[in-house]
Amino acid sequence: MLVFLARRTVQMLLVMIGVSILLFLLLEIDIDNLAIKVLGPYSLPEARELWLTENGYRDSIVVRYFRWVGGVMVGDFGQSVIYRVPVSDVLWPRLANTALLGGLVLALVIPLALFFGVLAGMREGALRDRVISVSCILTTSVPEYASAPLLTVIFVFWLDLLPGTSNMVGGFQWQAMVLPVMVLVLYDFGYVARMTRASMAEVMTTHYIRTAVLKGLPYRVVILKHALRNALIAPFTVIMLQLNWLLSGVIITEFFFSYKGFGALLLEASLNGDIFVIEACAIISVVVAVGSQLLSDLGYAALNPRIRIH
Amino acid sequence: MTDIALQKTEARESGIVRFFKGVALLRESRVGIAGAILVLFWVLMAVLADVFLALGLLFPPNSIFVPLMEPLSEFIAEPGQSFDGLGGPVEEVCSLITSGANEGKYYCGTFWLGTDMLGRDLWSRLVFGAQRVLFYAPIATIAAYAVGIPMGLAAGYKRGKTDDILSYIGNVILAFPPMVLFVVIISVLGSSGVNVILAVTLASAPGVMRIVRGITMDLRNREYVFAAETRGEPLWRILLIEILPNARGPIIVDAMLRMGYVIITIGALGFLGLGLPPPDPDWGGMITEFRAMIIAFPYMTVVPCIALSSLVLGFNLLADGLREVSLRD
Amino acid sequence: MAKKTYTDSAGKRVHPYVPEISDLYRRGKVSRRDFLHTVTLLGVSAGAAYAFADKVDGVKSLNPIRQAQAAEKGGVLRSAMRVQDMSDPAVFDWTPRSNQARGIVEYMTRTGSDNITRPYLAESWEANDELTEWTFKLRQGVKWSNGDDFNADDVIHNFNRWLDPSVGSSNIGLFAAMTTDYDTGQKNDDGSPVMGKRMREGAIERVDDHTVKLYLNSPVLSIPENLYNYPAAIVHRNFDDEGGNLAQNPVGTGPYTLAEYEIGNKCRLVRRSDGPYWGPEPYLDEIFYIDLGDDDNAAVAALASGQVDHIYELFIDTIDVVERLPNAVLHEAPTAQTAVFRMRMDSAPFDNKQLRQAVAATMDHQKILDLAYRGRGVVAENHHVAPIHPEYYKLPPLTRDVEKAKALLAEAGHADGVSLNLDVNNNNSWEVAAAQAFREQAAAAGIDIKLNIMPGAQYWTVWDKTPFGLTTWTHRPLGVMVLNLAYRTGVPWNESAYSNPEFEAALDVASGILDVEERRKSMEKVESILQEDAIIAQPLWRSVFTATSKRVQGYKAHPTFYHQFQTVWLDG
Amino acid sequence: MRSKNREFGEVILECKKLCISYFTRAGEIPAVIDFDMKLHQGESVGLVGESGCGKSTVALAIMQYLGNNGGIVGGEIVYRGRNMSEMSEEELRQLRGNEIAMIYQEPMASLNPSMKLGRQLMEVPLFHEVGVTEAEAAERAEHVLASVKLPDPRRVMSSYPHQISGGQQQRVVIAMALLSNPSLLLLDEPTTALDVTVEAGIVDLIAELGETFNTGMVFISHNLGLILETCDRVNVMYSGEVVEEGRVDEVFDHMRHPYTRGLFGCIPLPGADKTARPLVPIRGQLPLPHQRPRGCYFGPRCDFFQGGRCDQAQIPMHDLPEQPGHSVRCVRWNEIDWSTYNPEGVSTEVIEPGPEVLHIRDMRKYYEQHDNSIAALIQGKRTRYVKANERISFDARESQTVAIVGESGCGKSTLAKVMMGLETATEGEIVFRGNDVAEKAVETRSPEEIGSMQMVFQNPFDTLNPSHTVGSQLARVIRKFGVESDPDKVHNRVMELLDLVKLPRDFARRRPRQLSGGQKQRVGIARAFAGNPSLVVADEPVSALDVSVAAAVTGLLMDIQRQYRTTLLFISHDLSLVRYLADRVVVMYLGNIVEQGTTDEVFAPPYHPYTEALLSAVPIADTSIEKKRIILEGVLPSVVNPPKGCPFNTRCPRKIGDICETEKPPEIEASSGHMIACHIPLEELEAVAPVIVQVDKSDETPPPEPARENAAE
Repeated sequence: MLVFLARRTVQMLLVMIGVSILLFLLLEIDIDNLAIKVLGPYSLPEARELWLTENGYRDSIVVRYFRWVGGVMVGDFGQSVIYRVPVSDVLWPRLANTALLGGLVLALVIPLALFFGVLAGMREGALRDRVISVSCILTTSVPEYASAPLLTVIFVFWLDLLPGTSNMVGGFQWQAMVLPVMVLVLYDFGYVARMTRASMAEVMTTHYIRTAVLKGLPYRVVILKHALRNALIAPFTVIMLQLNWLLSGVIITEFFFSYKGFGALLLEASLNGDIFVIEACAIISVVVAVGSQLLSDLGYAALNPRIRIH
Repeated sequence: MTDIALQKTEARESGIVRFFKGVALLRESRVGIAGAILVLFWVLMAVLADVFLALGLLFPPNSIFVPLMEPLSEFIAEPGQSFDGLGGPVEEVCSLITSGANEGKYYCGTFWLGTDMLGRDLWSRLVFGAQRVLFYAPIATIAAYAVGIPMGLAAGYKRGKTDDILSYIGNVILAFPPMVLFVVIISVLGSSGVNVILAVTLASAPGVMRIVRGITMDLRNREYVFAAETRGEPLWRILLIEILPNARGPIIVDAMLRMGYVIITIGALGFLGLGLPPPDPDWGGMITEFRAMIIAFPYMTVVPCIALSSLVLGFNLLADGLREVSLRD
Repeated sequence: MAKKTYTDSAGKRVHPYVPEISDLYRRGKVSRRDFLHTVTLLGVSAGAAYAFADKVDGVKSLNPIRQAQAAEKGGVLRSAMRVQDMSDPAVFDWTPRSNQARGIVEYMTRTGSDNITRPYLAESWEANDELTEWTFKLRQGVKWSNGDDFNADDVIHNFNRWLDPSVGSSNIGLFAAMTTDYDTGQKNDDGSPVMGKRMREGAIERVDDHTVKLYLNSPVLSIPENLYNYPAAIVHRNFDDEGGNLAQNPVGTGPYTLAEYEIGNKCRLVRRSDGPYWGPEPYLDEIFYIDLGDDDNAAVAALASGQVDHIYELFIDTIDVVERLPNAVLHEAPTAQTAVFRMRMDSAPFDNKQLRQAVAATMDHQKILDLAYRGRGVVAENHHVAPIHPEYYKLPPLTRDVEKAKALLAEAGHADGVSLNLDVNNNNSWEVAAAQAFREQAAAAGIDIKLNIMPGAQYWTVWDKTPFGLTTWTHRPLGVMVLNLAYRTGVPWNESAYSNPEFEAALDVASGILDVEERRKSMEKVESILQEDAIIAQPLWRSVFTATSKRVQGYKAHPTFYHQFQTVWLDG
Repeated sequence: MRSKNREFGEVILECKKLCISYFTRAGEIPAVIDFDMKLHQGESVGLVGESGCGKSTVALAIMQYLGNNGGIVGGEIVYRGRNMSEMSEEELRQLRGNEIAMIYQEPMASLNPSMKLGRQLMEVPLFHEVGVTEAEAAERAEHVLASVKLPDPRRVMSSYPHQISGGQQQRVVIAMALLSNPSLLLLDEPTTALDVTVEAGIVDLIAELGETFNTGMVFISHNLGLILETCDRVNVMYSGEVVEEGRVDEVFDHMRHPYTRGLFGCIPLPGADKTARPLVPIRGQLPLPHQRPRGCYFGPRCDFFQGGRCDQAQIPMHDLPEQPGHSVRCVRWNEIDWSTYNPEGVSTEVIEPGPEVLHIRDMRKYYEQHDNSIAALIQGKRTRYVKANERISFDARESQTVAIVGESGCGKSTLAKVMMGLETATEGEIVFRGNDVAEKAVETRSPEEIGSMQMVFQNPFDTLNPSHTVGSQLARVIRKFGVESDPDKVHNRVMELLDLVKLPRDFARRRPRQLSGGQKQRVGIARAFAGNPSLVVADEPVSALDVSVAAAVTGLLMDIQRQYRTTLLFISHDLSLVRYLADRVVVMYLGNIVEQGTTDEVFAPPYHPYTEALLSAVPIADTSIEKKRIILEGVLPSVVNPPKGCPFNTRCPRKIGDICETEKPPEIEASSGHMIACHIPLEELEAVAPVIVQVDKSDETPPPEPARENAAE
């Protein structure tokens, strides 16, 4: 188990190194452009040159890369161009906000999706299955940026039930969480539910379920004790990988509702060329994604005894 | 009949036959039919858009007529007015109204879904938007497969170092939340149709690779592959002739799903202002563009939302139907 | 000719031009607005100016500064605005930054939404006849929030900062007449020294504790107006010694102090409790800026659901919505804000004048105004001088002429049409709309414009380089200000690489004429040359919009979005 | 075989005119028609038939578990006097696993992979008996595990299914079925997925337990030999119908239905001989359920078919008056004169083998395995060797059939791969027609070399590429091997090959999906022979086929071999088949050759102990055969970590001492060309009695109990 964990961690680190190289090359290879982004379009070429030299950008790319990675490792992402403060000062609070949003979404998506997925997969092809499946396909087909305006029209302008933005500058408001969470849950729920359904349906056709039924176990026991654990192995990985999608959806949703989260930060940074913030956000999102993969592997191993000994 | 001729006619005949058989199979999945109808509707609209335009059933998507008309309002023009895109002077291309309140004016058509603030016909833009999305999404999807399939085949068949390296590259890219990758790429490259395709390809190819790799790892143990190996067939032949055709089922299903997702992605980029540049009608862009006026003119936003969702839904249902049918077989 | 000294009824000297323009106004030669604008700049108090104008016109106008009745004290005004870095007022380059600081630090003068400049920290001012010496009397009894008295040292310190190239304030351009060139020590590529501007020795004089005098090397009429330009807030004389950061050490003369401040998130100003404010107490207890991001819709949604009371700026797309919101009021202010389709004279194919003229000739200004801006503004005439500018000369109206455009295009050697790439910044939806509308108009003449829409950040890296771009220009009170900034050979903001000695000569002439009527006449040539050279196709002058909730009273939109909340109160 | 004349108890299960159908999109498909069966307490009834005959459906119907689309459309199943169709779900639940238990084909799939075995066992008493505590359930489970002869039941209890071997898994499944002491046990091909030696142990166990617990058993199998060993009565099924039923010995010795007869003609019984008495396949194919003919379903394939009689109404069962309880579904049951019917195939000349074609000497194939675990890194043992083949030496001559026999993991597939050049040998030589190809990978071999050594594969379902037509796949091989390149000639050659394997020429246009398993296997053979090979490696070519089809394919393979004088390397686990067709036999165990010689030499003493056990394990569907029973204990060791000394020492019933564990056994040459790798002296081995003995059939007295060797215990 420890060996497995260690190996996965090493793999994760390797991926992180690849990601950091990719990002670095994408964003910092054109240092003249970088200087323009940092010092602004009206800056004088001399000033840019001075800045580049002073900040070591005339050093070789390898040196720069390691310097940058070294900074990232200790949480020094550089200075934000728009915020004029260290990137980490903006990043962490934003990340905390996104964690809250994402946490709420997962807290809703997981039980809902598992419940409906299991319900549908228990009897494949039955009416209940068809209704749930088609509903899931339907919600998965409506992306966040389509559902957000529709829900805003309904809940903000027509029914006047919820606030239209979720900036929460005046302090935390649970009402302001409703719409972003709803939008993300709607989009994400279907996918996990369908995975669960497929997994459950597959498990229900396996011979060991037949064994369990023909052993004379009550249906409830067959479902809860035999089917569920095996059926949850596949969705578990999906749920953890869902974090990756969630981070994607979060960009659009946060942008739409002015939620002060990490996704909005990344978008804003990229629209305004705040390179160090882009780098930090991308790195952090990858850490979260890869970390979730590690968690998913561990969970998978915990759920699936066959993995453990290998 | 010669062997080659035999092979070719074989392939062609049976290809067509098999295609229709596949379509006929789909008949047995109600969900699949619903999806096919949705997709077909938009595909027809996209393909025939220019025909409709020539027939005068649609307006040119970028032509500016009367701003902010309600849906179903008629396009009434005063004599002597001119509109680029009508195809000629009002007197020639529109019909004279001979009675009623607008007597003496000209009827030039109907804005079925109204017009936007620039006076462009919304329905026409929607249809031409379908044309754009159904141009870029398949190209991006095919590009992703063109890159992902060879990688997946190589990784799944060769295993070992090849697999390690390709999978590593894939893992690095897949480690990014997709939208983060898109935003980063587009913010570096700038927004244009080509860059959207590039970004989607880069982000999707590893996913394709994983799927193809998985199928290949399964298929490489089949005895016909073994047989080809014992014949000393070259690598490309084993990959492309022996393995790839048998992976097409899952690949097609995946392609449908991916197409839906690519459409969502293109829409999302449009929504964030990183997509196809105006004035090209782009559904995601339309949503953003009209979102500001959602209370005043809700239909403007709702219509592209529904169009986009229906097309995605179509592909998703189609994929589901195909999977259902392929599993039955 | 001996100079005659004019005094007003109180025996105070008035500028010699004041009686002259008063006479012109009386005779109907000058508009009421021009009159008020000019005399206040020349040091006549707004009250006196309005009184004179009222007398001439036989009306009783309300003094716009003091019209509040039944105003209630208290409350928090929540305003949706980007919250940005506000550490040093001298280097502000974005209006929201100055708005955050406006409650804390104050300006020498104040230009109202009526374009009239009034005393603020300066009690009064006067200029010599040549407009090269300006004397500012400072208000007495003004206290800094740290208890110090406000005096001439503060003002001089601020001028020193503004005109010190190492600070990097854009004020250096506004007060260029107080500067001198110097060798920066760096070398250009050709080996010539790089020259910079810094304050000229003796450009400012401390007359007494409450009087300063500015010495210019060329006449400038707009000095009082410039003192209300957003980077010209007066900071404490020890500002630099105490950290040089307003956000960390918010010492000011204003009625508010900084309570909360998070870039990109929020900025809260609360009524100062450490001493009395020198002026009339504002009604609002707090001004709370909330950053809702770049998305206008979020702000509107927040206004609709009562999360904010005021929106910094509304884009044109949202005005229909705001008009429909039951609890919102839309505020409109006509401005000289614009965007120009500018063609770079040194880049092919725009080095060809006929081609530029052809492009300009296809434009239907009114239609673009109607489509892209709902008609909320006035048409522009391709010369970057707005009808609200005092020196505006009305040329014959421009009409769209596709045939002429085609002919010009053929002359330019593009008889089969031409394909052009236009860079457009997508920060403002109306610009994209205008570009799209113009694209269709140009297409009729065989000019195929490909739109290259990009985020603002990207556009502003190429705005002065791209051959063909749509650039926004902000409001400036005088037309010549922009012309000087953007159309003179070699000036940094000359984005069109325009260089026409004839034009510059005409502009020199116009800039040196004080007489409004004369100056206006001389502008005919300036405007005509610009129009003829067709380096810009300029569709419109736009109004700007802000919105408040119904409970916000006494608010007036400012053409440059400067927040003047002294007179604002909240109902209920 | 079970002892005859046993007394059985009351009737516990009766199927009366049972009809079962599946409902698909194509409509109702009858799976079982008019099925009658009576089962007494303690009795064992076999259901035998080829795939698709409906035998498993009967078992699931008895369990009332036919899925969403299956249903009983006629007749009834009566359990202890009660019609099961009328039972409530709860009553059924109480019956299932308690009174009626089932044992399944794939033990691994039948056990929940994520639940400990102990828990899975304990569930049975916990949910069937009121008041059973966890501790009691655990104790019972442990006890029953011991009774199915599982070593260390406590460890098994806390294991997951994947942690024990296939044979052990099946024992657990049996234990689970026996936990509640059921009165009826349904066994659906319980040994099909297992190796023969493991199978023998399970069969033994089932027979023993059935007697101990006096359980009624329904034993489903396609293997007539197994039925003979385990059942009292047998129902022979064909296409959904029982065509013949009766006591096992009566049916086996006096079969009356042409299908039963045909079935026996297809299996290589000890008397069969490939030249003198070749197998007789049943012609034609099993009809698809919705294409069954009128009247007798076997009609179109029957040599005694009479138009107007056999193709009219549905055929009822006829009782044989002289043998009560033996009935047959044939209108001509008493007309056919079996004595004049000569079911033997056309005998052929014995062919003399030609010169040596293949010469393998001391070939080794080791796979390197990199261990990336940290423990391995610390110990510095990063590379381990998997000894897939160890010192393989044998020869093959032209036109000779050499069989390579062994169970899973014995290294026979690796041997094939090395020969084909997909892997290169680690050491030793493989001389093929004078060239050493041991280290010559397929890429470096010439098309001619490749074409002259080809392979026939095991699995008909993926031996052909489903995406290409039969014709194009054959054409590819022809061009690839440089046989022909002109399109017309290639086409002609494709047609010739189809003729060769007796397939219609228009099959060239078909896709593999449209072919039956046997037809695909024929195409596979055609493909192997496309390059006129001198050596064909056939890797279990018929093991996945039904007996009647297998006989045809085997016959075809040998015909072609004879015609082309090809050397055939026949890899198989089926000793009956090997005895029938091979000239020489090579027996492999764990990568080593333990014995080789001519077929007669290998099938008679002296045996290698492993060969002996293997022979004893193979069920033979002949009542006149007597076998020794030798049950191998222990688990097949892993090739990664093979035992020291003799590879067979961990399971050998004749182990003589420490020498077996420490030293590699010497190769004893029993006679010229007959090698045995064993420490036991030759004389001792020669003294061993033969495993299979044919007894005199004229003797009507029941055969004695099978001899049990001490070694079996």
